Amino acid sequence: MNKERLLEINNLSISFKTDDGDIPTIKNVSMHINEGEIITVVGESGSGKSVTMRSIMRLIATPPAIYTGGEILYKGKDLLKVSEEEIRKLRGSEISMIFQDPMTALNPVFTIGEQMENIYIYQGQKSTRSKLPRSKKVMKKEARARSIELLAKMSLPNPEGILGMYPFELSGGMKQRVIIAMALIKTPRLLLADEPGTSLDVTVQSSINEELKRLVLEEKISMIFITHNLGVAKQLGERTYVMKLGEVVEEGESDEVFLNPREEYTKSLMNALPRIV
Amino acid sequence: MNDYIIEFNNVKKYFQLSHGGLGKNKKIVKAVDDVSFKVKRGVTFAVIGESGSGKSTMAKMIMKFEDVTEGKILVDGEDISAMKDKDNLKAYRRKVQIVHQDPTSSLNPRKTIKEIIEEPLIVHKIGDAKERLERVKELIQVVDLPLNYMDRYPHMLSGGQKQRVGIARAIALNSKLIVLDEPTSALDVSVQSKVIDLLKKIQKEFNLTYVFITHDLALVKNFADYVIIMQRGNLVEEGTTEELFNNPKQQYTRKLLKAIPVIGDDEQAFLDRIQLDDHTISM
Amino acid sequence: GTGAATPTTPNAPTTPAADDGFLYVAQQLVGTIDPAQIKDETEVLTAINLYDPLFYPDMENDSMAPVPFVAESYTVDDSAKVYTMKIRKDITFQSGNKLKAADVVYSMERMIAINKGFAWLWSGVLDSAKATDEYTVVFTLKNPYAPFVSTLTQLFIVDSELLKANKAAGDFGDNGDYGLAYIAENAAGSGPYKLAKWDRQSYIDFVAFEGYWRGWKDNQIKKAQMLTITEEATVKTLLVSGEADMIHQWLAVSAYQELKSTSGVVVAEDPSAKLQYFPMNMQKAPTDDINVRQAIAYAIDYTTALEDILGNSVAAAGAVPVVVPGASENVKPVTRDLEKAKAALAASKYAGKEVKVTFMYLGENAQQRQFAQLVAANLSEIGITVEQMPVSWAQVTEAASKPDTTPNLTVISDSLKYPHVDSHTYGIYHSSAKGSYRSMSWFLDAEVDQILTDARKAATEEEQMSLYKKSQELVTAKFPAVYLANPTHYLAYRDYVKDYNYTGLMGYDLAFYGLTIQK
Amino acid sequence: MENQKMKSDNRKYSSRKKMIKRFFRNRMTMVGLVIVVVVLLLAVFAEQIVPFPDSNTIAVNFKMMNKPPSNINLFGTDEIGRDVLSRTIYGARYSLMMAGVVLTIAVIIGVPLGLVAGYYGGAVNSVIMRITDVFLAIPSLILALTVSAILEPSLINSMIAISFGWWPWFTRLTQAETLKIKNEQFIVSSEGIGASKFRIMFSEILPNCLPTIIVKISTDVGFVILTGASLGFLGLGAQPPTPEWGTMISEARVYLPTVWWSSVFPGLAILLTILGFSFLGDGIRDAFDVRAQ
Amino acid sequence: MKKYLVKRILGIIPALLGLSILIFILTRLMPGDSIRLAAGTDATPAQIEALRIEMGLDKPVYIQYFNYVKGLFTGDWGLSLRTKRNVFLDIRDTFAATFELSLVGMIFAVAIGVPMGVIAAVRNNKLSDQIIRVTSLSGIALPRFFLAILLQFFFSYVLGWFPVIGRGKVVPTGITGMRLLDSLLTLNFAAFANSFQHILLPAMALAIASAAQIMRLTRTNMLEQLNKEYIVAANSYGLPSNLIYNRYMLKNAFISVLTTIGMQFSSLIGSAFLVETVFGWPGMASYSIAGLMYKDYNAIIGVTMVIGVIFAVSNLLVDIAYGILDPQIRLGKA
Ligand SMILES: Nc1ncnc2c1ncn2[C@@H]1O[C@H](COP(=O)(O)OP(=O)(O)OP(=O)(O)O)[C@@H](O)[C@H]1O
Ligand SMILES: Nc1ncnc2c1ncn2[C@@H]1O[C@H](COP(=O)(O)OP(=O)(O)OP(=O)(O)O)[C@@H](O)[C@H]1O
Ligand SMILES: [Mg+2]
Ligand SMILES: [Mg+2]
Ligand code: NI
Repeated sequence: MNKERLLEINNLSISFKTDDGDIPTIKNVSMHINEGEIITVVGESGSGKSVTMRSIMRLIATPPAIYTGGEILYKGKDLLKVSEEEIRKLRGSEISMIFQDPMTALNPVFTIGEQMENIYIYQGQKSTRSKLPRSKKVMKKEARARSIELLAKMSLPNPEGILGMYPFELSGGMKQRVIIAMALIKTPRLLLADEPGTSLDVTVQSSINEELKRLVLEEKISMIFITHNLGVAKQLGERTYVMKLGEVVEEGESDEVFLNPREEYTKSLMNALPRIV
Repeated sequence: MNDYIIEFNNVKKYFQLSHGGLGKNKKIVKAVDDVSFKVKRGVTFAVIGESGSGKSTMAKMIMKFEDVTEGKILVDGEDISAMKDKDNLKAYRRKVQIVHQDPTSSLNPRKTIKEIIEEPLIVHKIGDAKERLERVKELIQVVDLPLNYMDRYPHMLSGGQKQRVGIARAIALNSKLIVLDEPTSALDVSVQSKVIDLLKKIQKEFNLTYVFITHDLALVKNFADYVIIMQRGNLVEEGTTEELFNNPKQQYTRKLLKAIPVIGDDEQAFLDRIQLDDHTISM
Repeated sequence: GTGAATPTTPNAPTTPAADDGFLYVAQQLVGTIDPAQIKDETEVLTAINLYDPLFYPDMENDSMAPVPFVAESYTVDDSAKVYTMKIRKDITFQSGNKLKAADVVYSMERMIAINKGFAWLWSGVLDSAKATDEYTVVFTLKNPYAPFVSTLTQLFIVDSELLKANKAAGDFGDNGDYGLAYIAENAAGSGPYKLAKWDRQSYIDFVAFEGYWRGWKDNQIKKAQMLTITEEATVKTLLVSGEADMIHQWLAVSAYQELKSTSGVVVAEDPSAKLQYFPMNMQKAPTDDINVRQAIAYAIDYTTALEDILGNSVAAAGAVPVVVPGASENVKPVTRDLEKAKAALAASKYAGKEVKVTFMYLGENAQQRQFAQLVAANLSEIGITVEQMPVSWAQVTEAASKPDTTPNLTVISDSLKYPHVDSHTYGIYHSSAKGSYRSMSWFLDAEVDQILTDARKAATEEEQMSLYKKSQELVTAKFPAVYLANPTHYLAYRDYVKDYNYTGLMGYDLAFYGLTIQK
Repeated sequence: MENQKMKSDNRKYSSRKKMIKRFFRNRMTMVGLVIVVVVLLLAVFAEQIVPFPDSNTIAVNFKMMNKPPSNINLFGTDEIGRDVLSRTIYGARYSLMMAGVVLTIAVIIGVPLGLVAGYYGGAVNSVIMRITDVFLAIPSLILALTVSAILEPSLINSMIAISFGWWPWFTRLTQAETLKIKNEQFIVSSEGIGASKFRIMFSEILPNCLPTIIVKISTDVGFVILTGASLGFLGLGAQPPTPEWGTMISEARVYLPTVWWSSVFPGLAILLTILGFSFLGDGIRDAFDVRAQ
Repeated sequence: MKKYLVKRILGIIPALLGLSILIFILTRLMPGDSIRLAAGTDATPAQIEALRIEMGLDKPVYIQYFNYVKGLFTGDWGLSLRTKRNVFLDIRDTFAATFELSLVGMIFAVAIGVPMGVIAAVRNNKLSDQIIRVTSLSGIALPRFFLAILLQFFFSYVLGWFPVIGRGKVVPTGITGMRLLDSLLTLNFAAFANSFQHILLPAMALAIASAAQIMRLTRTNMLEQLNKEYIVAANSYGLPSNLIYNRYMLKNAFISVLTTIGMQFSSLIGSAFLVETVFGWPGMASYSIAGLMYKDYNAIIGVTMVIGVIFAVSNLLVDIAYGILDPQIRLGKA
């Protein structure tokens, strides 16, 4: 395919400072994603999926993390080298992240509306006192409209009502949908979905995944989808990366990877999977 | 001896929310609503259902952590709601054990593995210190853990290993009935399959009965003999595993089946045969 | 204070707390301003400012001997029981009413009826008080009572018309509540100052009563505040910084030594009519043995106590302060003599046994803490162990009520209750006085009782004095106490305050009317 | 997913060795440790260290009263001519003993009550916590004052008096912790094997409350010493010649500001000790809990 | 929320009842003969007995208690042995001064403690964090009365910046008795300035220890917030850091700090006594301390009950504030 290369991770290596010394956690990971593509990353727990994703947005605190090598090119720019200022501008507007646990990823003491509005208004600003592009009043109105639109798209009933609610008033599935809407509020180019909704029910989870996929395709957003569920990976992504102990051990077209795994590790994962036939 | 180790006869469990106050609109949650079933000895009896459907509540009632609101539960032919005093209860708890979902939170972080496995023996005053130590060693071997793990603390073990400790503790008293409340949902697929294998092995060895609570239908297919499906406190469907997968009667059951994420084309094909709107499965 | 205009310390604040009028800092709060209920120094001071007493100490001659004040003159009949007093005709109350004989009678009757404060001075003594004409009062006593005139320094005359007009329902028959409710908040006197404001938990403001019968001179104090501050460091800071003009007498001695060297501050030192002593419980082992008491008395290091702890104080010679007329010159201060002490102890019935005494004192008082340490150290030298009992004043008074709760030794500071030798003889050692902090020796002696009773009745001054002196000699011989000192009385004030005059009678030296400001 | 939770739990209860390592790595903690060790050593070996060993006895030297710091008396002398340095060193003993006794009593009473209240819940909880509330509603100072007034002032009694108002805090703390822990799976699973309530409270719950309790104890050491000082301020603390710091300060404060040494040095001693224990407490907390690193 | 509040308010009653019994018993156990003291130490036995009867102390203790509780509701809190006045009046006269001092102290404590805690957390383990922590600990570590004396000595005497004692001479028209508030209400700015100048030092002496505690707690809670997933999420949305710190984190962190503030307030009033003594502040301090020294039963009980009520009310207010900040409670769950 000749689509434009959106993000390219080359030989990324990350260590963590711990009480037992520095532990290399991400080892020479390389990945890429093109415009409009959906890829999945699978691997057992602790294999480094989340750390890789979070490092794209520079959300890991340094220390304890140390970048020991490699680069993360977004539209040709190395995200590891840009200023704090620039990365903040990118966060939420160009690259967004969906968090895995709907119970903890929402601030418990602000309404959904306030939280969404803040993102819409202040995303990328240096401070709340910085000059806004339009008057705050206008922006508030826009934020509201956009929030309602997104919540509706996520098949949430009564989006207006939800804006006035606090996280604890919503069910897990609703919260997860809200989190997705938050990540999309500024229509990012790249969406990093870190196992969204895995703590939820199977039925809820599968419907969320479907809605997410539909929305991403609709808005022409590229997505890296992390999961440890091979089935989900296969259903969602065109290409798949398999990670183990901080390394990418296999990559390729999803069908190919799952139906004809080349690596021992991938095979063992497949074998461990309970099958219904 | 009774064929059935557990019998649920029209069991109900209601929770009252917002108690106190000034008496108006007391909200009642029907966690388990008029459920009846029987569990044969030596089988793996699966309970399936979405979150909040009452699965754990049933487990708690079997364990006598919760009392029954209405109806009767017979275990080994004995009405367990009649057991009131402490000694009876203690004796009952030698018979029935539970393995919890989250292996980390179900082990006391400040005790060694040996202490954890030994605790039921101490509580029930079984053997002297030496005998108990022997028994602990034996149990550790049964669950395939290295013996030198005895003096470790839970946090030094992996999830799968912790779950094995939980299982060792559950079988320490030679209980015949073990309730498994989502015992593998916290584990990785690869670890999960090992734990399931272990459970199968032990079941054969000691002729145990499992009540297996889960929301993973694929796992049920591989592990359970008999299945009941719960929805909002009601039992909506039951049958042998084969029956259920091949001929799901309820719309809800079919929806659950459809939601299984699968890899193989054969599996996909299997799921594709299930129609959500009518009862037939096209061949 | 008035000192604010010329700050004497370089960094004195420019806006002092009391920027108008004289500021006196007291150590304790005033509980009542009713002259029938007052009992301690700050209350007496308040009364002196608001009221006039029947008699006054002879300030002009630097003596505490009572001289007529509201009374103009008096006579005593031969039975020594009937006192006829002429009342001054030029006194007007602050209400505008004239002060007359009826007011004096009313004041005395009210005092006895309410039976609080200083009522005990007269309640068993007085038979009747009558106004025989507008300006003559006749007091008839039940028995001859030598110190009667002296006690009248504590009889403050209240405005009977005002109180009658403001009486509320009460237990006193026709007199209702005897004006208790009214007088609890208001002044009803003829004194030099009017009550301007009374903040019960903090201060009292006084302003001059223009119609005062003794008149006003320019440099007298026209406006004053008595402010209560308990924290010593704060009190010192107030005076040193010039915010306060005069501070109380209860600081640690070292504080006055320190203040002496502060520029702009004057420290007045006077021999006092106070008795600082340690009564020994004569009814409790081991101080029930005179030898033990003697041993203790000889073991104490008086020099250190007088010079280092009390700072240049006069050694006490028995119970009666040396400055009081009637103090026996035959009674001499005891001096330290360890040999005598050891010998006495050896002669006691406790010889060879472990001797242990309890020593009670006020824990919050620096001086008394020092006494305790000193006594403990001194007595250990002759083999007596001291158990220290630091307590509050409430506990001292409770302990004093019974012989078995009274400790072996207690630190007591006793000031004259009325300017008469009777206060420190009859008042302490007569058996009728038992159960109060004044009699913690539990001294019971029929002979002394008789002599003291006779002294009160004695026909002539001479006979009276010789009896009082004899009682002192008899008492001292029994070693009922360690008589430590007639401690120096200290008072500190700014140097522009003049005419401060200490006479020994509680509160009178502080009367604001007697002070002048000269800058 | 849940594995992530597992990982963080792993860290929460990380191994002893790591905890110790973390503990020793923090500079502030080490400063605290050094201070605490020094104070403890001073307390234990006071007799051997002090220049004037008789300064906590009845020895008096009025000629040397209130002398400023000099070569002989590094910290000057007090109102009775005793060496302030010696007394300050002796003071470590009494002040630490006071803290030790008060906290022991408070823990012995407070912790079991908290465990029972938290674990039993319901009416038992209400009764215990209401009583606790009553004690908490009286400012500890007033309570201690009243009680020590009842008991006659002495070091022992002021300890009892302070303990009287201290245990409720431990009850509250333990109850809150117990409430948290009681719903953990491992408690349920102990119940499942038929363990007695007593066993669950003391063998399962208590060890898990200990870190919190230990941290509280370490920070409370200072507050106890301070409360003791306040009692001393009102004349109800330790009694002469006992050189307890708080009492030393309050006795010496009447000589302020001129004679500053006899109150300032014990004041500094309290300050240092409290800093030491607080740093140590913070260190212990951080060692138990990596998230705050 | 309403139900929650009703429950809280009703919960106060048994606590206060228990408090009154406890303090009643305690005062009766105190040694020392208060009546003798009250009558004047030279009083005769007859005088003492008369006073004992007047005070009702000749009756059995339970009857005394019963009468006391009855009196509480009718405004008759018993006679103070020392002032011979209804304790209610005595406390009423002094309460405002103490309350104002404690309140201002609390405001100072929060105004200093919270921002310091935030700064210390933001600069976790950097030099400024260490400095803040050490200085704040030093604040806790000095006895309050000693701190008060030192502050007074340096700022009033040596530097002469503030008055040594008192509440000031420029008195606003009394409405609440709290001068700062009264002067604002009557727009009397001279009085405000004067009152503020007077209250600053004592309030500081009172506030520092509490500020240090609040600072420590704020710091810990803020650090805890740093690890919350929603804060990481907020960062991932590219939100400005001041929004994250001052709103997202602080609001959550402050909720647990609030509880401490409630508890601190009553201990602050308790400690105010020590500070008042030093600064000659005409509050309840001298009254209460004298009450304790003189075993003035009714005064001690009265003061304790008042503080108990303040304790209860301040905790109630904290609960309300808690509810406002924590939507889960406000909206009637939990
Ligand atoms: N702050 C940290 N300090 C030290 N090690 C860390 C830190 N954060 C992550 N790690 C380590 O990095 C490794 C990779 O973690 P990561 O969260 O990326 O795994 P994951 O693949 O997302 O697993 P899961 O499926 O459980 O989410 C793990 O071994 C983890 O322990
Ligand atoms: N103690 C309780 N008080 C009130 N309601 C309760 C209580 N325990 C359970 N419930 C309610 O009962 C219902 C069934 O809960 P249960 O825990 O049995 O569900 P579950 O099937 O185990 O769900 P999951 O898969 O999430 O574990 C839920 O609605 C739950 O909220
Ligand atoms: Mg992850
Ligand atoms: Mg469950
Ligand atoms: Ni996961």
